[in-house]
Amino acid sequence: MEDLGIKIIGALLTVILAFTVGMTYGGIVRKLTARVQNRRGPVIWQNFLDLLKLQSKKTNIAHGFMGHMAPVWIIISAGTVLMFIPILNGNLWFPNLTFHGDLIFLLYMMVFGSLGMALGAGQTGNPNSAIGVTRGLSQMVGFEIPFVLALVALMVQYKTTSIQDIMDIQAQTGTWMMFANPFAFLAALFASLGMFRYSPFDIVGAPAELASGPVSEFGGKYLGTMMSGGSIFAFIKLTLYVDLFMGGAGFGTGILATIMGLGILLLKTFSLYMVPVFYGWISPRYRTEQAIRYFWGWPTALGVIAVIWAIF
Amino acid sequence: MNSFFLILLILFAGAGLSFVLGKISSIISGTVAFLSIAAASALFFTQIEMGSFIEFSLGGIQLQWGLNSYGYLFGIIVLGLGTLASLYSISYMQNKERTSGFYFNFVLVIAGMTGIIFANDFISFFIFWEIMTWASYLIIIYSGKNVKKIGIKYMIFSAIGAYSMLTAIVMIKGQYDTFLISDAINAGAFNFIDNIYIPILLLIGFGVKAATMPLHVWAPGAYNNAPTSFTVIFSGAMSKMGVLGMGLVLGHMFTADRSGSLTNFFSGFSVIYLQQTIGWLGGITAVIATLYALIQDDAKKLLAYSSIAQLGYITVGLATGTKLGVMAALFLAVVHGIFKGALFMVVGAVERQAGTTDMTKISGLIRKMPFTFLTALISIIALAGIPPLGGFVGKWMLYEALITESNSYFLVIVIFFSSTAAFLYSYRFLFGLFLGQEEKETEQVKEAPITMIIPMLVLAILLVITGAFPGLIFSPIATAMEFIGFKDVTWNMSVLNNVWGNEMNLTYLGITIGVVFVSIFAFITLKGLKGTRYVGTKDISTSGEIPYENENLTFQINFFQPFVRAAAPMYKRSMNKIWNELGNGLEALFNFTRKIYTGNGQTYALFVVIFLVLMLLFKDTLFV
Amino acid sequence: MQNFEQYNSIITTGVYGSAIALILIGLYAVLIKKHLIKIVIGLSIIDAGVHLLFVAIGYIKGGTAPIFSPGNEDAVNKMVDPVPQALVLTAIVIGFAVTAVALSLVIRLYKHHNTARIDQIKSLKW
Amino acid sequence: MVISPVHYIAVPLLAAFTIPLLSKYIHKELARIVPGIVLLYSVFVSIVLMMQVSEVGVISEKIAGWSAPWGINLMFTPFSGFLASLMSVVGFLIWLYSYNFKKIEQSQSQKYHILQMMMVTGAIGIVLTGDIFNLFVFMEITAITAYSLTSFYRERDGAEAGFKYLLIGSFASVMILLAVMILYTQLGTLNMAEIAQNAHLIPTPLRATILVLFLVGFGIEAEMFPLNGWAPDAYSQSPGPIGAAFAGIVVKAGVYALIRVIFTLFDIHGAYDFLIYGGLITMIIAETAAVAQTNLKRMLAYSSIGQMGFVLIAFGIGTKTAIIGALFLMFNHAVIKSLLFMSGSYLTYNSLNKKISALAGLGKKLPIVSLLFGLGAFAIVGLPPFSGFWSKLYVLTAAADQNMLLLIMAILAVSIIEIIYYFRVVSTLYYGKQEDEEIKVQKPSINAMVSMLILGATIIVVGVYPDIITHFLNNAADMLLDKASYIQAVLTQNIN
Repeated sequence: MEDLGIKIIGALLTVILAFTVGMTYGGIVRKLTARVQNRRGPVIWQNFLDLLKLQSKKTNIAHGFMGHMAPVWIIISAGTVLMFIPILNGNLWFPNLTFHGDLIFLLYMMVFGSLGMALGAGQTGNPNSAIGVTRGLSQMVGFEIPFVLALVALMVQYKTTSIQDIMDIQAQTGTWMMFANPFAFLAALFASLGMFRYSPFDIVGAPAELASGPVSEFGGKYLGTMMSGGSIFAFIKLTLYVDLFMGGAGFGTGILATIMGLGILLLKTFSLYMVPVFYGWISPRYRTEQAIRYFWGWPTALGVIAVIWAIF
Repeated sequence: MNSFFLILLILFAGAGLSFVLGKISSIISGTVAFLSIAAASALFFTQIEMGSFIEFSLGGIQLQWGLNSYGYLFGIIVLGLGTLASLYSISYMQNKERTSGFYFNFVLVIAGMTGIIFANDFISFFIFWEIMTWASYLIIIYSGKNVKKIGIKYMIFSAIGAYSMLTAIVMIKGQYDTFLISDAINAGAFNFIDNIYIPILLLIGFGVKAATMPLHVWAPGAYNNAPTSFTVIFSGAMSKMGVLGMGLVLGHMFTADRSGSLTNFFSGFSVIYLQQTIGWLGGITAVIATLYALIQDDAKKLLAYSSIAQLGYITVGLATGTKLGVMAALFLAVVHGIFKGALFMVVGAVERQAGTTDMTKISGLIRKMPFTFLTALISIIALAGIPPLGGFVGKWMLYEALITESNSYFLVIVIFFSSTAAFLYSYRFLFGLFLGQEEKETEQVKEAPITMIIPMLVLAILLVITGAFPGLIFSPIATAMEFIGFKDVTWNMSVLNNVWGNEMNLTYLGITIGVVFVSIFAFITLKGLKGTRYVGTKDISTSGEIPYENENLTFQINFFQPFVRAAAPMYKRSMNKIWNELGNGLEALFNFTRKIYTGNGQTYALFVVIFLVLMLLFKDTLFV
Repeated sequence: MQNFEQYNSIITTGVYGSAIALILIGLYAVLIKKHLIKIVIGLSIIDAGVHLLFVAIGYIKGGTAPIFSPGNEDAVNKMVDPVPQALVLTAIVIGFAVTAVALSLVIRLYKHHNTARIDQIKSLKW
Repeated sequence: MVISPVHYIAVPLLAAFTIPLLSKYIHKELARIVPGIVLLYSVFVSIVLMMQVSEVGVISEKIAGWSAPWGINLMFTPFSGFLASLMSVVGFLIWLYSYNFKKIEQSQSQKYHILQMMMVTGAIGIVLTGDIFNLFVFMEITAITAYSLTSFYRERDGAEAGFKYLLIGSFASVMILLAVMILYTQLGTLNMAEIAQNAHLIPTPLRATILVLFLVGFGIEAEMFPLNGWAPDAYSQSPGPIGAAFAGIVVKAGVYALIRVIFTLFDIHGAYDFLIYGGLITMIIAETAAVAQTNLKRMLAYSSIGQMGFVLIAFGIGTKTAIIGALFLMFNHAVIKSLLFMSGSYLTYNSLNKKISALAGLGKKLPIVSLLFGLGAFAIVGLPPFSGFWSKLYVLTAAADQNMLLLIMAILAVSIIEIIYYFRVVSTLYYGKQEDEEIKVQKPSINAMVSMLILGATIIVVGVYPDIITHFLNNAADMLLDKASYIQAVLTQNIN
């Protein structure tokens, strides 16, 4: 029974870790972006401050049922997905509910949150939110294709749909997927550009404009909750990539091993995270249809090659 | 009296009775229809034991009615959905005209489908199939609008399907000298080696009802044109009759033992070829229907296209021919029956209360029709295949089957693309009807009457339950698959195993999500409630400034314009055009041939003489 | 006796030939002529030809009328076959009736269309 | 007195001569009532005889004591008896329908009813007679009455249709006469049984010639393409019930004669294939021509030509199942097409012109008639659970036994065309937009309604429970197939 207790503590640990790392990464990126744009920029822990401010605000107006739902769903899907992501390979303190076929489960479960946000944004009645949502959904259809091609390549190559299995295979063969099937990795990398919604694919959130994008009607606790959910998602995506393509992390259950594993995990994730950020720095914004065409161009071709590579 | 006869008798009598009583009042005939269907389903679920059958002879043909596990699975859909839909349509059809005919045909369709489920021989199968078809035709043109285009198109395609089926049936009779389905199967009528035509003809016949490419063109118009309370049955249950047939044929085809045949390799190859063809047809159907669904402005039409897309998934699942795939297909069939029924009921409720289903005219109904919205929300989550509801389980098994058990990898991409694009129209549906700005026109809209709410909520609850306990459906499916040739099907494959040692099926997941859900929802709401006021949809901060009066804040038209721009090449060609051109060409040809009958009597006489002379010339070759 | 034979053969061939000729003439009238009356005439000519042919078949060389009379019982095997004649009588009656109906129709057609050319009476076609 | 097949012929002939006197000296109404009574009597006769024939097998009646092959004899076999009964029933229903048909004024109605009675009589005579020349005579009786009935209405183009019919019909008579003549020269007999017995003695080319003459002659009556130019006009211009009579009675007689010649007289192989191909071409041409029709009755006419083609195909397949199917088809066609013509003539009569488009919205004004028309339409395209389905099923099954896949495909493709135009009419009836609301509809009289309802009930009952007639069909098919027993039944009767 105390075994179950450990699991629960581990789950909480996982949530905390994901939350912290996600928020911190966000702060770091803000800082770096500012430096690149020759600004001074906020402090790295700025996101925490923002969250604190938002959560301490008193909510005056509510937009009704779906308005409440939106952050709830984001948190739910973030938490649930987190439960299925192997953080550290075979570490007792970071268990996960991985099961046969959880990869597909994750793909669909991640949508849960964004759908909730979309519905919440919809109910506010702000046309800009709805427009943002449609852009976001369309763009999602865009980058899902290379992403799924990449995943299918992996799944086909090893006839499994379980993240754990793929990690184990990498551990056994000793070669990371990004070398075993480079095309798949590239396709997934391109997809990640859209997934993180940095420029040139940031028309969805449109951070530059005031009061546009899905979240434009949300404030206070709602926005705070969404923000934390979003940062957890960032961590999730990064970890997923690392698990799938970079062999994951983790050596064992010991304290030292845990710390080392975390270190490696952070290293890998951060280096991966920098790719979309860098790309964003050097590229202007796409319109939505341009973005979709972009994703259906070379990335998809790479994905197809990857699948063929996987078959033979 | 035998309960098979009794059930059908009740249904037919109910049809006739509701037709007669319809002259008095629409409510009465609706009630009669509902009662008859309810009584029939009560008998069906209580009185008939599995495997029992009766035999009798009609017109010198040996007929056999019975109930097997496979039919039982579809009986659940047909009669369950039928009961709810008939209850629903009492209020829906209340103020409409010519309701007597509607209820008559409604009950007839149910009776036809029940008969199809009972039929153990091809003849009664075909008879009930045709009854179902023409009754549904009469309902489709019930509203009287674009009868010519849609009604005739539906009837033509149904006739093509039915007659290819009839050809196959008589061929079976000619080759194996039996009309019994089981005998034909045992004789190997479906295993694609010694006879190619029979399975293909049958598949064409069923593919029409299952709206598979390229025979799907009737479906959108028909689904949209029928009264919504019937579209529930039409899309929810009637399309499943096609699935039933396809499952029967394909299941036996793929599980058939071809080791004995000499042309072993080629037959196996051809089977795989056929399998791939059907699978791709299903996949293309799914993609195209999805693409067309997300450019619709009419909620009902949107759902119509989405039904076709879902049927495409089911076809793909059947075409895999593996246990998991077929199981996924049947599961999707059941769940699709539930959620699509619920969604059409939602549309019907909106149509009745707000007067239209055009999403550019109405929006922001969420506060007016909360229960309807709740149903719509749950059903859409199921449709989009988002965990933890049933739709996901089906899709997940489908992917699992395609990736790990079959060899059609790019089919996975196609399916995935269409199901991702399905999010678009799912959101479009919810947003268009319930969210967004509240229009002035829809201010007086009230929630639908209770008799329409109850069926919707029942279906919604069913969706949640099937999501949490998929085993409830898997156990009948498992037994049903034994009937179509899959031996020892275990449905443990549906249970998700995790590292916590024991098997974790979606139940716990559902419960977990539910708990978290409730807690956080309570947290935010309670924190918010203190001094929180609920504001209307006009009260928004457009760039910080208050929108002035009658500023247009509605966003409904060209909803997915960017996506459509990007995907423009895919909208280029449509099957519909091809069929129309074919039809026009044939009509011109007919117009030409009938010119033979020139009104001149002498020409006719000349024909006679020429014919006589020709016959006399060739008499020795003709009549030896 | 000799020339009687020739006479007979000439008659028979002549009768057959004329019957065939009548039929062909009638056909010509029906198929080529445009006037309704002429077409009707052609029909009855065809009938006449067929009847003539039919009677000619029943004919036996030097045959006598098929009447039993005391005294010459040996005439039985020299009788011409009575059946064709009976049939032809019937057929003639029928042909008469048909012609009558046809003529009445022609009159009505003429009143209705006030033309008697068959190629102009084409209100029913296709 | 004992009921015998002669009553079919004798009673109507007697009545036909007495009716003018009766109507002149006793009461005018008798001219309309007596034919009804006569037809009712023949229905009664056929009921009695059908009961007897199921025990005896063949009821043969020699006229005036001359026994076959010398005399003329009437054969009431299960096959011919079935058709005779069908014709008498349909004939009676048609009389009932047109008893006070609104468009016939008193003076005309006398002729009308007598002619109709005589037409039925002639057709029944064709079916019953055992003598080839007598068959010719009856055919001429039928034809002449048919000409005059076709041109019955003075205001329509009846005369034109009648003249075309007459033109082609007299060709038919000439050819039949020629054929009979050659037969007589060859075999010296006119009795069909004896001809059948000795047909093999005729040298083959001559036999083929005779057959060709017969085929063309009867093919004209049986509406075989390209000999059916008269048919659409005749159907569409004759009074509605007469259209029904053509479909149900006259053409049936023609088909009967054709079948009798092919099956019994000369058992030549190629003839069956000829039937199949001729029937197929007829069916295809007629149905395709029907699609574009704007005139309801003309559409029905083409449809019934197509049905006849279907019947010929069924006979051409020639197996027992096929013949059962063919007879079932004849039955269905008689019943259903009569219903269609009857209800259709009320519909067209109430529409401004005979156009289909003018029927819009009559479903509300004439609910029962429209319902019956729809029933007929559904039945004739062979939708279960109506009687049309079973006949189609039998024929297709027979075709599949001979595995004629292409034939099945063709038949079904044509049926799809049939569905198109029938459903177009039905949907126009119920869902079309009515131009002028204030059109005064003519409700059908009670007797017309009764006869239509009888036909409709027959369609449904037979459709739901076909066993009612299948065993009659069974006996009939057996009888038709075994010609030895027919010959023997005819030729041994002169002993007793």
